[in-house]
Amino acid sequence: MLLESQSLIELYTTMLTIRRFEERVAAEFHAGNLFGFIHSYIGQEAIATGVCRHLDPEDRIVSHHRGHGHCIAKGADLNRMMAEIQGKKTGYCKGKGGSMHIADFSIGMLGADGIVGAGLPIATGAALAAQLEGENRITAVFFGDGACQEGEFHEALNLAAIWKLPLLFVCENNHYGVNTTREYSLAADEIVRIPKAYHIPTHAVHGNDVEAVHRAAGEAVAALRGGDGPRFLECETYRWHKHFLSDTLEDLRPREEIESWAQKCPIAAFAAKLVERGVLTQMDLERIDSGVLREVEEAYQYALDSPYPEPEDALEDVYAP
Amino acid sequence: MLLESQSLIELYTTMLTIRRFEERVAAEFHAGNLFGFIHSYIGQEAIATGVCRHLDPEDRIVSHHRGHGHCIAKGADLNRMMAEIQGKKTGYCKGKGGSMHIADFSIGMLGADGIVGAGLPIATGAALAAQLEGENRITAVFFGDGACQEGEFHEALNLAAIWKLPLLFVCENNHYGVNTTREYSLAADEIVRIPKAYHIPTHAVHGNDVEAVHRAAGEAVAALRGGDGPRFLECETYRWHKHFLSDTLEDLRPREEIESWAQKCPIAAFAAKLVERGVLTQMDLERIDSGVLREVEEAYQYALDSPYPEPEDALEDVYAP
Amino acid sequence: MREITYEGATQEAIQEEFRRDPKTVHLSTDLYAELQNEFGAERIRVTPIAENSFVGAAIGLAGSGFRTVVNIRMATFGFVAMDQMINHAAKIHYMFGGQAKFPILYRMTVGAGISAAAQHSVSPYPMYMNAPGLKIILPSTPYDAKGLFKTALRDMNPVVSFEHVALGGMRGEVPQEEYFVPFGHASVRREGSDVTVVALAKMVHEALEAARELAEEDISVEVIDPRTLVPLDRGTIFESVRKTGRLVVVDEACQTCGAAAEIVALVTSDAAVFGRLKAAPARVCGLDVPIPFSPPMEKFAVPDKVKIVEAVRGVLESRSVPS
Amino acid sequence: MREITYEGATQEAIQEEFRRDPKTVHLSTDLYAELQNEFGAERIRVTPIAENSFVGAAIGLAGSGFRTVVNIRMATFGFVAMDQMINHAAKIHYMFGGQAKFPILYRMTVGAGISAAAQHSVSPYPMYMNAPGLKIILPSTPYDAKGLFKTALRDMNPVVSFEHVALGGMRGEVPQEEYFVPFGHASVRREGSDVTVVALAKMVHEALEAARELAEEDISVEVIDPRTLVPLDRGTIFESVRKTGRLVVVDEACQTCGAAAEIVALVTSDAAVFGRLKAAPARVCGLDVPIPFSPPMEKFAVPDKVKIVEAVRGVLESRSVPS
Ligand SMILES: Cc1ncc(C[n+]2csc(CCOP(=O)(O)OP(=O)(O)O)c2C)c(N)n1
Ligand SMILES: Cc1ncc(C[n+]2csc(CCOP(=O)(O)OP(=O)(O)O)c2C)c(N)n1
Ligand SMILES: [Mg+2]
Ligand SMILES: [Mg+2]
Repeated sequence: MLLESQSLIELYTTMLTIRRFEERVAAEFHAGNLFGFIHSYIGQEAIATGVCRHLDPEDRIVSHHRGHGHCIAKGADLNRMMAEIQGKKTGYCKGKGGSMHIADFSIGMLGADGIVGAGLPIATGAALAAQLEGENRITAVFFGDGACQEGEFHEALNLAAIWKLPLLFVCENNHYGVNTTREYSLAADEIVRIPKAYHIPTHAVHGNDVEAVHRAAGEAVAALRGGDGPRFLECETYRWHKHFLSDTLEDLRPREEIESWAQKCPIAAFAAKLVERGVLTQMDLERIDSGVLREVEEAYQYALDSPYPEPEDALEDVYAP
Repeated sequence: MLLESQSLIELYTTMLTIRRFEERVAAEFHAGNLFGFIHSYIGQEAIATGVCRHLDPEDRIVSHHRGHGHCIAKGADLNRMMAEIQGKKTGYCKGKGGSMHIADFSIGMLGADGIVGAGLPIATGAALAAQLEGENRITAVFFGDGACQEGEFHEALNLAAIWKLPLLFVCENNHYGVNTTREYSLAADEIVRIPKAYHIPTHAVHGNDVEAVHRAAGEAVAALRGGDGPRFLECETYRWHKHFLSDTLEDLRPREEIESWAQKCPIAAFAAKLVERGVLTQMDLERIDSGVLREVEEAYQYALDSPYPEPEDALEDVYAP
Repeated sequence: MREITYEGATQEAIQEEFRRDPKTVHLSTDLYAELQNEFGAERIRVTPIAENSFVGAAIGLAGSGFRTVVNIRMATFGFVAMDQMINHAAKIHYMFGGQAKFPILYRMTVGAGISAAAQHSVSPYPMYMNAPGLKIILPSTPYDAKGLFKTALRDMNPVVSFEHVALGGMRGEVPQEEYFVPFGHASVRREGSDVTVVALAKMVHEALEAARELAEEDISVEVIDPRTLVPLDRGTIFESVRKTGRLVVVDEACQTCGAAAEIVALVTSDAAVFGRLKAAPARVCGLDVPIPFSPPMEKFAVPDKVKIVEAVRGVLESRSVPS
Repeated sequence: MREITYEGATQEAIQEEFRRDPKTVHLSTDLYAELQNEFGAERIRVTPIAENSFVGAAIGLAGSGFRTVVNIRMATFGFVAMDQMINHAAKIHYMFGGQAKFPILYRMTVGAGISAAAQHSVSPYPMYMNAPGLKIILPSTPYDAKGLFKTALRDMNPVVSFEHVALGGMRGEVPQEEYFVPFGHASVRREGSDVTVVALAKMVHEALEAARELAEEDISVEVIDPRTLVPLDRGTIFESVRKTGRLVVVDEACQTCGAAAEIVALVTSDAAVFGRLKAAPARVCGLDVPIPFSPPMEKFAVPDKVKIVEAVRGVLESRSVPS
């Protein structure tokens, strides 16, 4: 399936939006203007982008602790994201969630989550809902290689497989859970060995190549909409920042490894391709970039201008009316 | 490896002891003399027997809710078992545990357990202890096909594999968890697909053939003692009784299936073989049986004659001194 | 009025609500044949033995517009699913700023008395009470079981129902007509003037027996059944204690940090009620031990009529020594 | 005396005990480089992210003669391992009739104040208190952290240590010589005669500040730090309340069914102490809400010096109305 220029440009723009958003967040964090636990998605942009491109607003996704990219790719509003990260009342969660718990149920983004592996069972429920609705909706769940070590991973695979749920498992294998390597902590040298044990069809792709992700996800999503049961996509990638933004947390990953992956930037690579293929010119790239930067700036300002919640707001939303 | 007559006779005697013990327990339960939740091991005797035959008292086992057979095969005292099942002070757990929680740490029997799948992580700890002790000890963990649906199963396989623990996984696949079939509830049509995903070597054997179990377990145990890391043994079998002894619980398994498995009695089959091979005569079989029955009778009487705990004994053993 | 069992009453509530609302799903490791016959295998599902995953699946269903009944069965198994229950079900409405609702009914059985030993005889509702975001119901009669279930099945929050194993077979009057028992409304099971006894679940029935026995000695006991623990009807309890001046709280759960501790703390830290107390309140709770298997010990570990009678006598004899 | 951090103090205790006893193992998802350098990768192990399995592995190790320190890190992650913790660690010594011992130290961090939001800011020790079989420690200073760890590492039971995130970097005096802080011995952090304030973990420090502030108004506050919740030193608390006649309990955990409820219930149901109460006791606890992310709300959700001062004034003003 060859993409038209417009689609390619949109893929590029989405990736770049994630990148610029995350860069701004990191800069503000290091300047002391943001707080809490913020897990940067930089380096992994191609995955959320390539997968979510296939999803309609009625399709649902479940994210994890490193969730900003999934939100943006699913179409979330940057203003309300930034406001949430700043702890403002205008944020997606009225300041109750922060970076780790952004959600937008109105666009089928069922939330980021701080517990490794825990999105997986929740996603089986969303996928079961999609199956019962009977309108060919699907659910995608994003999770890291670290999540594959939790029992919930196994249970969700099994549940999806026996019930033939329209659930796309998207494993973002960035080789580490904090500072521990996947090689050390998971005996399945290829993660796809595990879904295969449950007869779930798998695809392993280079997660920094947005076209490859897009292609594999496209096949998987088509199969899912056809009612074929779950699919599993493993995307090899790397995170550029420390596990979370922090001035003190140690990064124990080898320096050369970090640098070698910086050479495999999903965005720079794709930009080069688009220019080479004549889809975009260098000037187009700059125009897109300044548009994205403006959006991010606006979002940051929107958040800045927004009020903090009142202390007593803490008492609301414990129970739904 | 061909077994000498003496060993064959001992295998036979152990199986028969389990059978007669369980028959007595069931009879007394249905006569209203026993209470609580009792899960009968009848039909699965060859598994505990064939595996534990390879274990020394220093080797450890972890059992599950259907644990009487594992206790007996590991060498537990029938008197104290029966006393525990009757809730007597002379029981293994002073009447605190009952049928579902018999243990004898002095012979490396680390306990039966009422939570499906929960013995698996505990067994990884016992196996790690064995590894650290450095004396070629091993640990075996018994669990049902139902336990393979719990996340703890996956976590324990992974832990054992990455740490190369001397742990023998013994899956007693009796095709059901209560009334739900393995086919329905586990997407891995062959259970061994799952350990294989973690590169754990597997053996699938007919679990009602004690010699086959013994042979496969022997190979596995030798590898374990050699420090090769975990092994996985799947034993296909069937339970004869309802999920637990009960006058009300429904048994939804097909009648023909139950009857066809009754034809595959591990004990009758083995007895026939031994007679055929001239290891035992019909008279020997009867002599062994009456010896076993006497032991069981003595155990039951011992338990009957034992006192109940005092009510206040409930206050002891909450904390170790 | 017709009499049905407690278990039958819960089933009836589920049937009625599942008929009304097609976007309802039932999950359990056990087959509920009658429900499945009526509503089909798509909605009445047998799950693998994997509690954390199906407790979590209910959250995803809820976030996608479905209401789910999850029968976890014994409360023991709930501990396997604590991540989804506490880290998620309880918090997810709040941490997402109220943008989505999570209507789920989680069911678990609790209680000792069936020789099921330490793991299978737990009463852990106090732990769940410490996790804001969950509503908690504790029906003690068939009437309440149905009425509270009906309310739970219209509530837009995760509700956890704890049902005592000894009550499942209990028969009682249940109207044919539709009715609801609201949350946060205690039931005064018996009126009295000397001592207030707040009792939970099966202990309601033990307390009523104790009250009858004490009535023969002209001791007038008021028995209150809160019926829901979250929300808790303080008003009815406070009013009763203001009247009687004496409080005994009876609960089978382990005493430390239990619901009884909470009730005593609420009562005593209310200045007005505190001022009316004629004696130190008493707790009659499960001992702080795992439940032992053998009947003499098991019986000793949980409260019963005899212990309640003793405690009521105790608070009547003791006098507050004004300082 | 030399000063070291709270975190450093816990590490020192582990080092000393690991030197003494080679049959000790350390499990955590994180690498503890200093420990691993000294004791080797066989004993200081990095685990996969699979809490239930390594919390359970510690039980198997214990049953095989090893002592394990399990650093679960944030208490949030403890919910993932609740099956092994509650169904097993807490009960296994008891249900096997005491035949084996299970020496394990489980560590978790608790508390709000670092903008970590609902899941990562929990203080669930009350839930664990409801599960007999676990000992529970709550060190509030470097001195106690080391001393309680030393005791925990000789204890033959599962001990759960809850450590407040805000205290890890706190510096304080820790002797060079070996010492132990026994379980079940509260520390009277400040003597006083008007009001007894029992405070837990980080709240000890807030309570001390409140006491200093109130001292300027000639209000004399006694501050008690129980240090261990199971066992709990009732004696010291009772004695203090008998003296002051007034009780305020301060805890960051959610109020309902919390440790504060238990302490209030213990105090008020002791007839002798009850008789000496001059006012209704008060609880100053975390609100019954998940912890919100944004600082204004987060700060509001947990107690602080100001709220303690208010509560102390409250119990001084209110008078028991003798009936
Ligand atoms: C149950 C649980 N255990 C531990 C943690 C702490 N933790 C947060 S993220 C993380 C690593 C997760 O690795 P992975 O799933 O590969 O995602 P990545 O961070 O690499 O994107 C850990 C251990 C947690 N949040 N939840
Ligand atoms: C965590 C948990 N969930 C549910 C149960 C109830 N239960 C007890 S045994 C059992 C079936 C177990 O099946 P399997 O592991 O195959 O063992 P089998 O009974 O067939 O020997 C179930 C569901 C339990 N004890 N623990
Ligand atoms: Mg990773
Ligand atoms: Mg089975």
